[in-house]
Amino acid sequence: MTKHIRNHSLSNDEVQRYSRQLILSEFGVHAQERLKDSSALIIGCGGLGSPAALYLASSGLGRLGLVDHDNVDISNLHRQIIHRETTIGKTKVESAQITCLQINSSLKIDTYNQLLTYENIMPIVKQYDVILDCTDNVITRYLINDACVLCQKPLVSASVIRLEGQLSVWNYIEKNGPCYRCLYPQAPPEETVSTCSDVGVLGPVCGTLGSLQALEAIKIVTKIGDVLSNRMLLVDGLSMNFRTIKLRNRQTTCAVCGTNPTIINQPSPPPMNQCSNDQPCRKNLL
Amino acid sequence: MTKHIRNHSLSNDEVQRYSRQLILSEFGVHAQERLKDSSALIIGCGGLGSPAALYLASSGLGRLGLVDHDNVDISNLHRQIIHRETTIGKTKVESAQITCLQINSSLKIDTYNQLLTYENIMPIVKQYDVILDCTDNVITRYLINDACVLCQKPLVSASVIRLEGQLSVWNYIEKNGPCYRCLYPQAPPEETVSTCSDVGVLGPVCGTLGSLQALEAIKIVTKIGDVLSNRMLLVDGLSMNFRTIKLRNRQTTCAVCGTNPTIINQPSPPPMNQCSNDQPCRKNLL
Amino acid sequence: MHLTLEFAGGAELLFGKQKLQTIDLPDNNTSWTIRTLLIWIRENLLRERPELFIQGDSVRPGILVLVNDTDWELLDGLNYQLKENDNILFVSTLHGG
Amino acid sequence: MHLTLEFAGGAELLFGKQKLQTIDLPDNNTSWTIRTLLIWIRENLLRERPELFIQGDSVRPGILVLVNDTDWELLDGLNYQLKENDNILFVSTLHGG
Ligand SMILES: [Zn+2]
Ligand SMILES: [Zn+2]
Repeated sequence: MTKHIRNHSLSNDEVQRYSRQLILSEFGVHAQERLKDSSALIIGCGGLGSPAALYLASSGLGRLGLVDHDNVDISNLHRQIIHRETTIGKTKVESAQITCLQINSSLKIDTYNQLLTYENIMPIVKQYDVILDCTDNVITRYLINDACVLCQKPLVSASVIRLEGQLSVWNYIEKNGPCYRCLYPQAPPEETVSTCSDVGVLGPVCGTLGSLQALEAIKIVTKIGDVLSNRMLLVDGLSMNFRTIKLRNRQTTCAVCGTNPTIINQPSPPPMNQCSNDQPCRKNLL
Repeated sequence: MTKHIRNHSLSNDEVQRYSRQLILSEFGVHAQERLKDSSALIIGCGGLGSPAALYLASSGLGRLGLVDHDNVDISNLHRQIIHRETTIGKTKVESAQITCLQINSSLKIDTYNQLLTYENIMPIVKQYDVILDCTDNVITRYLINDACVLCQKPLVSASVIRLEGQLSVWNYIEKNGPCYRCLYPQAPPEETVSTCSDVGVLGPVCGTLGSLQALEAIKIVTKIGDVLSNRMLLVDGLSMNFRTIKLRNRQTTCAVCGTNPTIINQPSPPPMNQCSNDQPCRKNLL
Repeated sequence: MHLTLEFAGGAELLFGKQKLQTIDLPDNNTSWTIRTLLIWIRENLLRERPELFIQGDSVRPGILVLVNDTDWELLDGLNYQLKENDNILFVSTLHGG
Repeated sequence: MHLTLEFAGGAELLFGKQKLQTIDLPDNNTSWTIRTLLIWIRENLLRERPELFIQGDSVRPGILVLVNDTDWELLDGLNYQLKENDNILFVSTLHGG
């Protein structure tokens, strides 16, 4: 098999470890090498970040960045399968790093135990080939989106709540794909936004979406398959309804990725809505 | 929240750990208690079994059975995220047990480091409320199916190869659902059957399907949502095509679950096909 | 005109938790558009807090409108002329992780 | 008659790896059924090893036939009369894990 392919950069250990990917006709040595030369940044080491990190760590990715400013809490363990009882109280990035290295001790991991801000995000995002949004609030999602557009990085974004999930790849230039703001130029009214802490979420739904995020990230960096850009996958775990919807392209009017962007040097908060009680909502949700 | 509900059997620790499920309106205390009183058997601790076990272990399930006769190998680690470099050479069931207990040290786990046979399978299957088929060969799938029908257990079955996956719940009596033999009364010709060792598989596809298996198992034992019976989910990770097909009901002519079954006391090998070279194929694939 | 309306991502909570309903709009001389459909929905279906679904003559930010699984932006948006048996999905964006 | 044929689960390997093709069956006096479609597929599309797709007048064990995403067993099976624009999916069962 790989013995017949000269000049590949995989060690014998790697050939053994990744053999089930190397023999995959859609994948093979070249995709494995591209993966080894690639890096991914996972923002959020929680419900979505856990499976995403586990699958990227085990896949042969060259370098993995992990961002989270939180510590492991017992209420995480019902779904955040990368953490352990023994890591309760540790930072999530350290906890996630431990598990990833147990699967793949030669994986290069960068950890960022910090809150991402309008000032610090771009120097971090710049260092990776693909970004995964595994966060849990509106403002951060706009922040990450803007940074990815400004740094020209594809953004694999998923979200989950209750037993539902959504997945899309933003800013996929190869397909003239939309960014998050192309679809949502304005933030939703605060009252319409639910969090997993408010209304709950079931673990396996996170597993499904997070695994798919890892899959999309791998497809992006190895250039195989049909990336989920200009499309969104809607998952309803209660009814087992899976639906793919067709999305608009990159919007020329978009504030960050359009032809006359107003967001140019660094990310910006999204236009906020009036709350339904007519008070402006400018909470710092970071 | 749960303080307002008297007479529930959850400890304070459990209330904290499972809070995101307890507040979920589709779930709540009663579903959590049903889960705590339930048991699931995962047959196969590999690509599918890894995420399935991790999510069932973390969910609050009362008792988890793990079956596998294999040891951890380095070629497993690209996708079998429950195993570790340090467990290479250990039995898979022991390796999986270690990780599950790290997430949930109070989970009751039974391990079966053995090959399932026509003689030993039913006494094992009888002890669990729901069975998950996470195995990798034809003969075992018929074996498990027959045992589940004869023991009246619902069977959450998934399969993966390359970047594709399939998922259905067999023998779901509540919906008069079909069993595996209802769809496939005859085994496929050996030459048409590929294994992950032959043609490969990508990790995150296993993550997606295995997570969905855990989800279906939870729905079955807690009686929430719409179980994927009489339906099959087809997943194509390369194109991101998700498709649900409508399946036939339980077949009156079925050899094991029909009105005049010929398979009555214990599972039976499926009718085998002639190989295309006209030689009978009766390999022992267990 | 017979249509299927679907709600997801939490939007269904404003419609008695019903994720799918079939409706029959009265035939009249002018054709139905998403714009007029929204007015009809507001008057006939919305049980709760209309401002959590509608803003001005459109849907509030964060709700995506799909016609037959296609982003309404690719069609005529509010002016899209509804056709018999169209499926209109209103999905609220999720943010949790 | 215009039809869409789809192949999945490895069945596409017998059809030049094409997962989807649209075909036009010649109109004749008798209607087309799955039975006659299979004969047509055998004669016109199958490039490899027909016995890996067809057995007798049906598909070989392990291949599931869907018409418009519905199990052919719920329809008329081999005798199902094809209609214009029907989607026929042939999916090979997977066994790996
Ligand atoms: Zn944009
Ligand atoms: Zn049966």
